[in-house]
Amino acid sequence: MKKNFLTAIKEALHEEMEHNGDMICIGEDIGLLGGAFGVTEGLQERYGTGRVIDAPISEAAIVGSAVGMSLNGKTVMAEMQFIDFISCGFDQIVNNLATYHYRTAGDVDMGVVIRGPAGGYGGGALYHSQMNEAWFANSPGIKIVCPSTPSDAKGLMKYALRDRNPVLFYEVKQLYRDNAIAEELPEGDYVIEFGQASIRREGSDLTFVTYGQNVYHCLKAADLLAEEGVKAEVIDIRTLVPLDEETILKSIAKTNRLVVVNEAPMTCGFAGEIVARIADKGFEYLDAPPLRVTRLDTPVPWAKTLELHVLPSVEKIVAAGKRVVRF
Amino acid sequence: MKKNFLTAIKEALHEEMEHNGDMICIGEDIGLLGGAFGVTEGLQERYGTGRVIDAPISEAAIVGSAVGMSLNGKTVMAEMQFIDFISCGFDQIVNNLATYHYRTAGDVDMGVVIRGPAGGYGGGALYHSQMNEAWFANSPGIKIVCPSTPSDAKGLMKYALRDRNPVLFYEVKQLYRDNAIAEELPEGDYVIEFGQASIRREGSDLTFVTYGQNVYHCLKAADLLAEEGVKAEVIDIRTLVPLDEETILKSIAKTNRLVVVNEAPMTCGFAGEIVARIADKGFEYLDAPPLRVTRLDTPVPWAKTLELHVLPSVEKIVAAGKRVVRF
Amino acid sequence: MRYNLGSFPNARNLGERNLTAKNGSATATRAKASDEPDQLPRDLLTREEYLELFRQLYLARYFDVRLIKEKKKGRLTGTLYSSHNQEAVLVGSLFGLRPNDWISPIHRDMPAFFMKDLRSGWDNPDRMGMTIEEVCAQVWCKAGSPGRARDNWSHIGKKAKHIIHSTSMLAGTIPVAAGVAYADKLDGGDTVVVTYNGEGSTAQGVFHEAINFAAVHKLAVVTIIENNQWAYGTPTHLGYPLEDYARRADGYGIPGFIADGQDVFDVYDKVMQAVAWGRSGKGPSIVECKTFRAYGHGDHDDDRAAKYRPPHEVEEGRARDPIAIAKKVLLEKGYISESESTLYQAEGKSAGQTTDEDFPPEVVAYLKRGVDYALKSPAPAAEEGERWVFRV
Amino acid sequence: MRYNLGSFPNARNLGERNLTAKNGSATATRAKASDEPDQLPRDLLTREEYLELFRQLYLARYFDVRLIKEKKKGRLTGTLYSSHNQEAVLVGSLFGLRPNDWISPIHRDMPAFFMKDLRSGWDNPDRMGMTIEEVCAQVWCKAGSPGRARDNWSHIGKKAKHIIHSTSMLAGTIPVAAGVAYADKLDGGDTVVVTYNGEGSTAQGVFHEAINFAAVHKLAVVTIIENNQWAYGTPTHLGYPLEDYARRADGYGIPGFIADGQDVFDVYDKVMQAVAWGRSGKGPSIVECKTFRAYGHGDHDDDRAAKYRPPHEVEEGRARDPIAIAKKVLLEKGYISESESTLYQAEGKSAGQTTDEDFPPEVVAYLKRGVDYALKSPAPAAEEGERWVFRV
Ligand SMILES: Cc1ncc(C[n+]2csc(CCOP(=O)(O)OP(=O)(O)O)c2C)c(N)n1
Ligand SMILES: Cc1ncc(C[n+]2csc(CCOP(=O)(O)OP(=O)(O)O)c2C)c(N)n1
Ligand SMILES: [Mg+2]
Ligand SMILES: [Mg+2]
Repeated sequence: MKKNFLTAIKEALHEEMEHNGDMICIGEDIGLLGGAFGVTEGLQERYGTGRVIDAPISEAAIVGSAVGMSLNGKTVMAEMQFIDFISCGFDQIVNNLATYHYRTAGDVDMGVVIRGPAGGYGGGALYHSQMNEAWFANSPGIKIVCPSTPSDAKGLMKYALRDRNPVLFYEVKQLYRDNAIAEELPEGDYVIEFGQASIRREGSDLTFVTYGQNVYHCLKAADLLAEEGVKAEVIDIRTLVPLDEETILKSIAKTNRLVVVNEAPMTCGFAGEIVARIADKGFEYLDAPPLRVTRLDTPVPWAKTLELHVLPSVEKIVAAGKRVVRF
Repeated sequence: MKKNFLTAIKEALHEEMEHNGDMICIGEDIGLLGGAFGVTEGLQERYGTGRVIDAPISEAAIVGSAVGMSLNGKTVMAEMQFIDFISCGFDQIVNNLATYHYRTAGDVDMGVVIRGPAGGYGGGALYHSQMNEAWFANSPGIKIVCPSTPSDAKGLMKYALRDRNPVLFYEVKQLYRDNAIAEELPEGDYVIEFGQASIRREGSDLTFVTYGQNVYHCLKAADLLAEEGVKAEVIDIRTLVPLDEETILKSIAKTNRLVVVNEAPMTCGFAGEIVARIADKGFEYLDAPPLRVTRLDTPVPWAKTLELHVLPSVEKIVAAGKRVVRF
Repeated sequence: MRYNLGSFPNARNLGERNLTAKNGSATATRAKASDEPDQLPRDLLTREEYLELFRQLYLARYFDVRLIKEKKKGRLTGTLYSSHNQEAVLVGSLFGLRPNDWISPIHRDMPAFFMKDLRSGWDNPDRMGMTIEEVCAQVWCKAGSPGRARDNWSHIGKKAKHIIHSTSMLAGTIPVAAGVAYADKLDGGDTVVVTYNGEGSTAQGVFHEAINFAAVHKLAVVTIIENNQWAYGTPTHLGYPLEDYARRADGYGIPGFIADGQDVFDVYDKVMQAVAWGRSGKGPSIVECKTFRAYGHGDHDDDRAAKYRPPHEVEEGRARDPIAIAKKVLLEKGYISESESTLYQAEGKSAGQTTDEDFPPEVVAYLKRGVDYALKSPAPAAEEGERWVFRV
Repeated sequence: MRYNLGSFPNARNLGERNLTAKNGSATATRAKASDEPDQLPRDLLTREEYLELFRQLYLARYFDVRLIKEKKKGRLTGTLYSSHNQEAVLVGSLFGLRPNDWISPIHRDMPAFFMKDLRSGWDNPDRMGMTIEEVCAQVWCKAGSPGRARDNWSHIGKKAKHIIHSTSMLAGTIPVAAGVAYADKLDGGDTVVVTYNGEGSTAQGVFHEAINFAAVHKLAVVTIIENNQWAYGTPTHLGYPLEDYARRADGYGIPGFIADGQDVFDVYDKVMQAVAWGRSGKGPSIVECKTFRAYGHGDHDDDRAAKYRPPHEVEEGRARDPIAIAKKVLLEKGYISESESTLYQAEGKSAGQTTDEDFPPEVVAYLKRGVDYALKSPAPAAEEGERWVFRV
């Protein structure tokens, strides 16, 4: 049976709660309600109020107490109701959770996964549309994941919950119930190790590197470019930290052209990071400037006209693709 | 009379407090004590406890109330005792202060300058050594400044306090009392507009782009390279947002080689941003991979051996310079 | 490993919660008796003012009812956080404010934006509140909104009208309110800043930082806690260990008033006491208004809420309709006659059950003006998306 | 514009502050009388235990004195936050804990790291505290530190010994403590977590979030507020509007105890009550210990502190030396003789005035072991700087 993105994550949580008696879930409205989007539905009924905590509206205490629970032997899934609200628990993440292993010279490890719905294109405006992964990519000690398919979501979530490192898990909420991407999930204990990009489409003329919902924009752009005879490769990096540089470099060695697409603001976003790494390590491969298609350096505005203007679109991606092949 | 970096900033604050009766200063220990480093010495004595507030240890309330004061007609200088603690006021900065003008379609503007001592090389360890500017560069709506000389510090601070936009002002605390860089300050009402890089040394073989205390490491590296006949240009960008791309591009057009140096963690840091922009807009000029010399992707550790290992050093900068000229 | 689940607070075991304020049971620190007025603030109101308060309840209800209907028809985008059944909190707290006092409404307080200073005349162009046109343009996501539809729903405001804009981050506006009050105090002013917050939001760190700061500096900030018993899907006892959220005040040595949030006159009394306390320079205070959320958290949550909330609690909570309670008072006072009291019967009805006949015609007409304006207002031009990042 | 500066709290106008806990004046919520023990916890201590408490005061003092001297000689790097004059808070609070209880000391609590569970034997290898060697290696910034000198001074801990590591961000460890307590409760344990905090740090948002969470879940977290009258250069009344910081507890309906922080026995009593409260499942509590910071905020601040603090206050604050106060009790109880009481006279002396003769020889020897180890320990190898970012 085909399952959607949300169900895939829900299954991962249920399986890990079952498999790991020391796992705790904490977040706002995740228990009685089952989460704003229903990702945690059924967990509290099954595992009780002790292991599935309806927290007060206190992001800093949610993260901070997750740190303490982990210190005392637990694995913790902490939900941000929207990933945007992570700003309210920011210090606990970057300065406490992320550094705990480092500053204790390995004495303490942190089995904490912070996950939440993310991303724009849904009319969510400034505070329900963010992709703020770059803040954390610039804060050493946190792994960052952003899958684009149900099976990736499940496999990566299960890996995250077993990795004794802090993991930030960006769930594209526009994909949660997108039937177009629903799929059969692999049988059994399906786990995907971090650091492995996925080539979503092969091509020889240019490489789109992307993640999250922009994967679909890139695939669409590749379709359109193909109509004009341009063969674009599409790489879904799946995990940002660690990043699978090898797969990207291999692709660039073949296509000699790079366009990175993501929906965070451009300045200091992860698209720029990929460009900078390839400009260094793949300089000789590049036959055209490595480009970025990202959100403009603006917040995400509400009205559809405005939102679409500032976010990457298939048109903008096609244009960037054309620019690099014609260079 | 030569004045040091700290005095320059102190003078800017005094002059603006004098000139602008609607200016308020708020921060921890800035009044009675005069600030942890003495930057605000004398302000409370002169302007009273109403305009110079010894705040409770509440970074979020400091920033949030500064937003309110600005909304109600004031200009506010808010001090973070160390810029590291900005993480505790993070949400108020990125989601409230930075976006206020945008979301009100220009109805409200924010005359708020957040400033504080920053940077490593001082044995300050994880929480007294940060350069966390990239978090804010990825958060649209905040200008970011990081001067390296006393006169730049004064001129830029005065501009910041008159710009009705949120400004984050990184003060390199290792430079505060560095006599080697003390200088005569320009007479009169000295103001430097944002967005103008300063060419600190001319050269034709490669370009170092940097800011803050790494300016001095780059100058030193340029000295050493000169001994081997390599002429390095050193550009101090002074303001990150807005960035003077023109000056950098002009330089690269001449030198065809770029090394960006800063002390933030590499991934998603501002060094990568500069590389990405030049790789796009200056692609044709580049004869070698654009390189970054940054902090490793680690926190800043305490012991000197460790700290120097992870931060950029003159040696690492020289090595990068050689790599690009020999490419 | 032994699991010991029984001793954790259980959302499913709500027990009996007291949805109404118990008279005289306010355990929170109160303004000293000597500071209490000889007569209740409402005693100074004229019959006309009583009637105006009453009329404003209808206006707030009608606005909400209309929005619910529009949303159901798919004509609005975004989430509607209904203020149904909580109107007395807004009307009672706004009514006694001076025109240039400041307010900061949040997601569940949409009517507050145009009801501020409504006393200065519904159509008075100099009124210190937003117009119904502006608010409707915002709800309809149009360029005619003061924020030009850049942020959604309740995230508007107007500097010139002393209405503070909020972000989504709950309680994040209280420090802003404190800063506004601080600047005003520094300038020798005596305006009061009223902030609105749900009870769940009081758990945020910035709530504490802001109230603490305001208490140290004796700033005229009145924090209204709209205790509607639920924070989304979380009942009150999982957000705070005490029943009365007003007791948050005790930790700062500031007054914590408790009002019956269904009784517009009681809200008026308690808020006016808090406002007087602030205006006289004595500092901040908290007013907890006990109320009840009629529907889901947002309109998307209506169906789920019907499952997670005990039906008897919802029934009991909705039963105390603020319009009915005010009507009874007016009748008792002889301010309206029996026959007048049956003219408009919005009370006790769900949004879908009401018709325009259940509301005074001037209320219906007022809103029509706003909706007409909104419908005519264009969508913002795409290019505006990149404007106003910085002031230039 | 009128400036109205007079009405702002003025740091320069300290007025008279009461540096000692007033008996019976605790306005904060207290554990119910019925929950109070019939006898004070100290009444259950033997003479030997009294003497051990006393000896530990010397140990804490000597550690601090030695560090001050080393720092003055330029032998240490980083900032020293002296615990001089505040030793009774540490010793009194740690003494009654069970070995596997957890603690989280902060910047001014260096001695706590090796004084935890000292009762199990200063040289007991199984003791649930850090060794003096480990702590000294940390102070000397050596690889022998448990954190291998990766973070500075008080930012250490040891998971196996139930000592939580703090970041610099004040109050940031309280939620961690709550999480530790939560996990323990879930596993059916009955350990207590004691967190240390300065009074200034209680203004942080995360303080509120953590205590609120702990109160909702009745977690066994005891938050000690070391009220030493100053938060760096800021006096208490600019951080909180009330004199007794224990009243922060009132906002959560949890007990707020007030102890005379200069009297090790009073600290012991109050903390033991709080600990019993927590261990029995009744939830978190706060214990404010009134004390006084002897020197500057850090050693870099000594000179400036002499200017911003009123000399009479400093004199008065230092006069109540915890060693002297404990000595008097021991004399009164007849646990030491007059002549024994004059053997070691560290009390009332500044660090520079003391010599090793002012301390019991076993205390001097104990520290010597630590220092010797530290001096021999190497600096960490440069390459370690890039290790342990992630667990591999
Ligand atoms: C910092 C933050 N965390 C989480 C949310 C998501 N959220 C929006 S409303 C809400 C519940 C608010 O409950 P309450 O404060 O009681 O107000 P009510 O909706 O009941 O009026 C939550 C959790 C948010 N907006 N901000
Ligand atoms: C979040 C945060 N803000 C600011 C600081 C800087 N700082 C370090 S100690 C201190 C004063 C602390 O005062 P208090 O809590 O009373 O503790 P004490 O030093 O008096 O023991 C300050 C402001 C910090 N460490 N963390
Ligand atoms: Mg609520
Ligand atoms: Mg203190």
